[in-house]
Amino acid sequence: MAKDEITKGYTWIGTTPDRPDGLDKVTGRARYGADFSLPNMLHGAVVRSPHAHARIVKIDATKALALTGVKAVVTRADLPTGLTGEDLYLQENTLAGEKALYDGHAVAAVAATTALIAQDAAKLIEVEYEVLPHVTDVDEAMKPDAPVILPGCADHSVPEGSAPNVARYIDFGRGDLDAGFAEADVVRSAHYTTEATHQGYIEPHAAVGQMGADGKGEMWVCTQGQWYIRKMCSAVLGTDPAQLRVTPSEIGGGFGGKTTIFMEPLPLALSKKAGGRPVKMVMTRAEVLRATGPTASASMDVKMGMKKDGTITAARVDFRMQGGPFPGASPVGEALSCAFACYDIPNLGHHGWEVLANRPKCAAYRAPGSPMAAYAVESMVDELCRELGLDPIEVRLKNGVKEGTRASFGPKYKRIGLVETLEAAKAHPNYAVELGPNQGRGVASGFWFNHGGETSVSMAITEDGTAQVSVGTPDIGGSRASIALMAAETLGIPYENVRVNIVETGALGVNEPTHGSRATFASGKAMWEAAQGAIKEMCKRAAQKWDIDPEAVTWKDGAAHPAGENAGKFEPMTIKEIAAEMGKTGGPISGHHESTPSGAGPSFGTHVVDVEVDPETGHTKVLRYLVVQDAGTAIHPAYVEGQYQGGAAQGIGWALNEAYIYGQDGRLQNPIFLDYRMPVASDLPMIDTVIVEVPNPGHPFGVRGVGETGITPPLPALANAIHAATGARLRKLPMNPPAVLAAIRAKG
Amino acid sequence: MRYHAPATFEEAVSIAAGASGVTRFLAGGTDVLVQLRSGLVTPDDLIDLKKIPGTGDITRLEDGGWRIGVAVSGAELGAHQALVADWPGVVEGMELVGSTQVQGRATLTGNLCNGSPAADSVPGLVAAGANVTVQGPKGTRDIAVEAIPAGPGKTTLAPGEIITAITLPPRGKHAGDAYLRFIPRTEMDIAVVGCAVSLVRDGDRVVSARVALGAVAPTVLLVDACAKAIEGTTLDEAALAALTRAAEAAAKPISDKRGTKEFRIEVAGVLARRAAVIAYERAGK
Amino acid sequence: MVEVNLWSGLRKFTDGAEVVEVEAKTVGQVLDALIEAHPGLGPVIEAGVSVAVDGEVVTGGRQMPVAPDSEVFLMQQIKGG
Amino acid sequence: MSRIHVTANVNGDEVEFLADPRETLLDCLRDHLGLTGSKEGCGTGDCGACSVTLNGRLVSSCLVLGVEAQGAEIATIEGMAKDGDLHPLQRKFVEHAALQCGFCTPGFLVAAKALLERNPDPTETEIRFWLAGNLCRCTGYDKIIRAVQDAAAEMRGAA
Repeated sequence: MAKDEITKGYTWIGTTPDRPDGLDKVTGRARYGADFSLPNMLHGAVVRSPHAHARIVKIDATKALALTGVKAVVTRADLPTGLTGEDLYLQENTLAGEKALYDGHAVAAVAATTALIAQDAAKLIEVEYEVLPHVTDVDEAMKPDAPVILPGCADHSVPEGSAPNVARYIDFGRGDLDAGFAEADVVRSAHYTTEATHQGYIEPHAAVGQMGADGKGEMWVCTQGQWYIRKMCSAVLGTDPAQLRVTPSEIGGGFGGKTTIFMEPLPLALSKKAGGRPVKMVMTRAEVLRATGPTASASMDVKMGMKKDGTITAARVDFRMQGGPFPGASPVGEALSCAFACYDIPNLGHHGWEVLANRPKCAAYRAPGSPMAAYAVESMVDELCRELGLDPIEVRLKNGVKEGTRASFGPKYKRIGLVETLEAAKAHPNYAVELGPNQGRGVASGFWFNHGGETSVSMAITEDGTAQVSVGTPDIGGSRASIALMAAETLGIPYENVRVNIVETGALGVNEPTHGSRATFASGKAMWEAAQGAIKEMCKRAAQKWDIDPEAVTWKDGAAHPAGENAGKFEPMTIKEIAAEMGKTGGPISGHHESTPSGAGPSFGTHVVDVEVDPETGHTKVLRYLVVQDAGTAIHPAYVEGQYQGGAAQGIGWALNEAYIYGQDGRLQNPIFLDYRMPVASDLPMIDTVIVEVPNPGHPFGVRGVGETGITPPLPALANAIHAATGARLRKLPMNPPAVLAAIRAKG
Repeated sequence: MRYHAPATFEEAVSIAAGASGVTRFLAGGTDVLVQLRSGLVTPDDLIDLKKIPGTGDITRLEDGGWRIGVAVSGAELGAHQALVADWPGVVEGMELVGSTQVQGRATLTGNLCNGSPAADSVPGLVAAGANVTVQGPKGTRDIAVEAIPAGPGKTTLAPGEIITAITLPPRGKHAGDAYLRFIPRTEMDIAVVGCAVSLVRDGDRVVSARVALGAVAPTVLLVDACAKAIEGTTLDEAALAALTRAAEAAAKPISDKRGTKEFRIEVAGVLARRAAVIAYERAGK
Repeated sequence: MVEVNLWSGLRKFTDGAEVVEVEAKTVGQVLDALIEAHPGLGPVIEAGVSVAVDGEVVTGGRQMPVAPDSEVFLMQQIKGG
Repeated sequence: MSRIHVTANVNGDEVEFLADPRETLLDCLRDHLGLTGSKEGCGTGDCGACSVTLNGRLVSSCLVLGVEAQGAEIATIEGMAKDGDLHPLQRKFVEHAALQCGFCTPGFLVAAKALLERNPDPTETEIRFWLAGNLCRCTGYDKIIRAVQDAAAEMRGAA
């Protein structure tokens, strides 16, 4: 569907005004996590384990405490005991207990009058370790004789006799695999691996926390979700969440990595111990890379059967993923559910193992699990297409899911836009560019569920007839603008007359973080509901003035109108007029909405990439890149494109160069941007985008989340393109120059 | 940490000679500050050389050579047109160090004294036959650049010794140099392999050459066999093939997070060939 | 009665059945009835599952209505980035 | 711990502060002068979020010691808009949606300004390589490059 068909009739939706926080962010005024300070503030530093796995024999802080300016030291002994489940794992991850479980695991924290003194003091805290055997590789960790990380970690799902680091086993499927494979003309299976990558947000974690002996506390923190911070910090510290007020700063990127806690309880614990003085804690980049949420590393097997005409008859995946030393962090369930989400395949098998390893606790990273799954499955689809001489887009069209198709993970899809993205990719000029020597083209599709989540929004009409919207989802990529556009559209007032505030935990009911591509969907949907409440009240005020039935008043173009001839003949009463009198007509006017909305329609995307590979060095240059993705309705198309482009860039980084590199000693060897190689400006071309709009029936304006799907297709698309350019199939990420050159040499 | 900003090299040497703890010299600071911030090296005495007169100068010598002060940044080097015309390979090596921001600070001498086998500016200096002037408690000496690195993070400088300037020889006619490095990205990486070639032509024939390889051994290598492979040739296919083999044979790298041994050996050959072609073309202009 | 589709790994708790019938009018009642009929599902459901009703994932929505002809699926819990 | 008294000119204002010799210029700008527009993303000169100009030269302020700033002229993001008028780059970044989270934005703006002062008509490749030391994880750089191109065109037109 063409975009103008859908947005027809909208005044604001689909336009690209300046974002409300733009001025603050181009002048340096916007306050991020580390920009906040308080009077009498202390500075914190963390002591971290240099060992991948070690028993903590003794922690001696005597020398640190003797240093002038040191006010408090916190170890695990200062935290409450008796926690269970995820709360316990969060606490374990905040400060190690009996064992340090990965290189960089926090062991103690100190607060002092300056950051330099705190750092000096951290070096004076003496920790005695008994080093234990460690394991960082996912396949090694699954061996029966691997070092045991967390005895008894297996949950109900793990079959008897499994290796001790297997924490969870998942299987689901449908149909008859054997029969399906027998039907195929070609059946192939292959093994694929991906390395852990980091979200790589440029802003390190930072917080200022203050907590008194009475357990009342405040925190200013960069986070995707202030209520999650409140809940998790309170659980770890054994305090009452209602007594902790958390204010989110501007956030310098998150991509899922700031939906949970890492060091955040420590400023609060230190503050409490230091007589309630506020404590600021800012992570270094090395701390971010060593001790905050990367994504899982994966070892994956795919088997797929295809007929000569391209019909996929059966497929099976076996995914093993490590998510660090605690159960529940690996996205293996998501990966399995995403694996065949783009395909209508009658016979399917999914098997997954979550494995513990001596690595940092994984956090969500943009479409968690989906990129790895896509790398394996979309590579395999490409391998079969090449073997059978079939066009990769045609094969995807032939097998692609559409409305009513039963998804690989169970339910039937409602209206979705995969086919539309494939058609748009096929029609795009990039797909027709003729390629030169050593160049190749790759295609892949991707999927993400999208998410609704707990949401609470309020809208207040201001005395001057403007509106303020309070939302609980931090603005990580322009959501103030998208919510303001929807509010302007809903109320019928100018975009500039809407002020969207991201508020602290005391100002609204619980909100889940900005995650799952939900801010524009869920906060937008809740805003719309809240606005209906405000509109209803404004209609009531007009009815009151006109002395007619409120039901006889309608709202359009920012004013109350009599509903029809029968309602009476009155001049429309504008929001400005109603607002000016509201104190005298019944009091302030507002609307609010709380819910856990369903209907977050999934977003599908298809990417096309052209590369040129230097046959002598294995260096891959991305020549051109196309992202086609379904946005449902693009509220602010420029920021929708931004999500597509940013997701693609992260996926390109994951595909080509980014990786966690562990040494034999279990230490992370590249906790620095120099060697954790994210794409730089000169690595990338312009990233072309096509916004497909297949409106989501679950949202008043048809919005689908757009944040996550874009990171998924680049991994296989690059692998497919490199194969096209070189004839070498890379089944292991990253596909860096040594790997590509070795693959070229290996094929002879 | 004590910070010193001496006004003369004599003063700097005497501070360094009198220091008992860890001493570091500060020019561009792009390595020293990273080590300081990461807690890797916290000097007891940090001696800033930038206040010493002349350290920021690029001077044409009477014999046609160049003297480059120890505080001259990469950006200043790149902006010096006459120097770039003489020694494009030396300058391009320096200009590959870090970002534009790092270029605003980083220096040739600092890159050399950091002792990294992968230092981008060092192969160019070695191929150029550059010398450094070293001043210490026992006086002043001039030595070849390739004599400075002693292994990863180490130099042959004695305690209290400072490099006070780098001298490039006269370029002469029909000569050219080039530096190429291989990195996984297009910018911001440490060289996985680096290669500099400097040569002089007589017509189509290479009369003399110096070839230096970086990141394939504990120190930057000056490889005579590579020079021999192209000297006396017209840099035809046979010469380039011989050069490739000589570079591969000379490379004795390790496998690490930046590249495998096999990859480095192969790419050393590729870069030697490509750099030689560029240097040859430059020499013909 | 509502038919609930389980993932195959849960069959061991339901005597091998991948589709089970429960009496329920809401998602919450579906989950409670499942646990009552098949206590082995308790820890799984308490650890967190997603429920899809007629193609809609209703995580957290225990109050969501379920009709006798609704298509109900229990799914792995999904987190987002 | 002996701190050193430093005087410098920041964005046209004479300033003074006491710096521990271990503190970077970035620390001093942020913690002693309250200029928190320059950000620390890495502390190793790899991300460019702390970009400032030091005596007219673009540098990473995390790789400069505060004590080295004695007598220097420093320009930061806070000085980029003059008398309330945004620099064309600042306007174009907002117009082109060239920022998502905005954390890297001050560094990009300071670096791009230094580029356009030196080269008013850079090619796309020149812009990409000049800005290669500024990491952005949100945008994929596309809109940043376009904003710089557009600002350059506008500035050339105005000149």
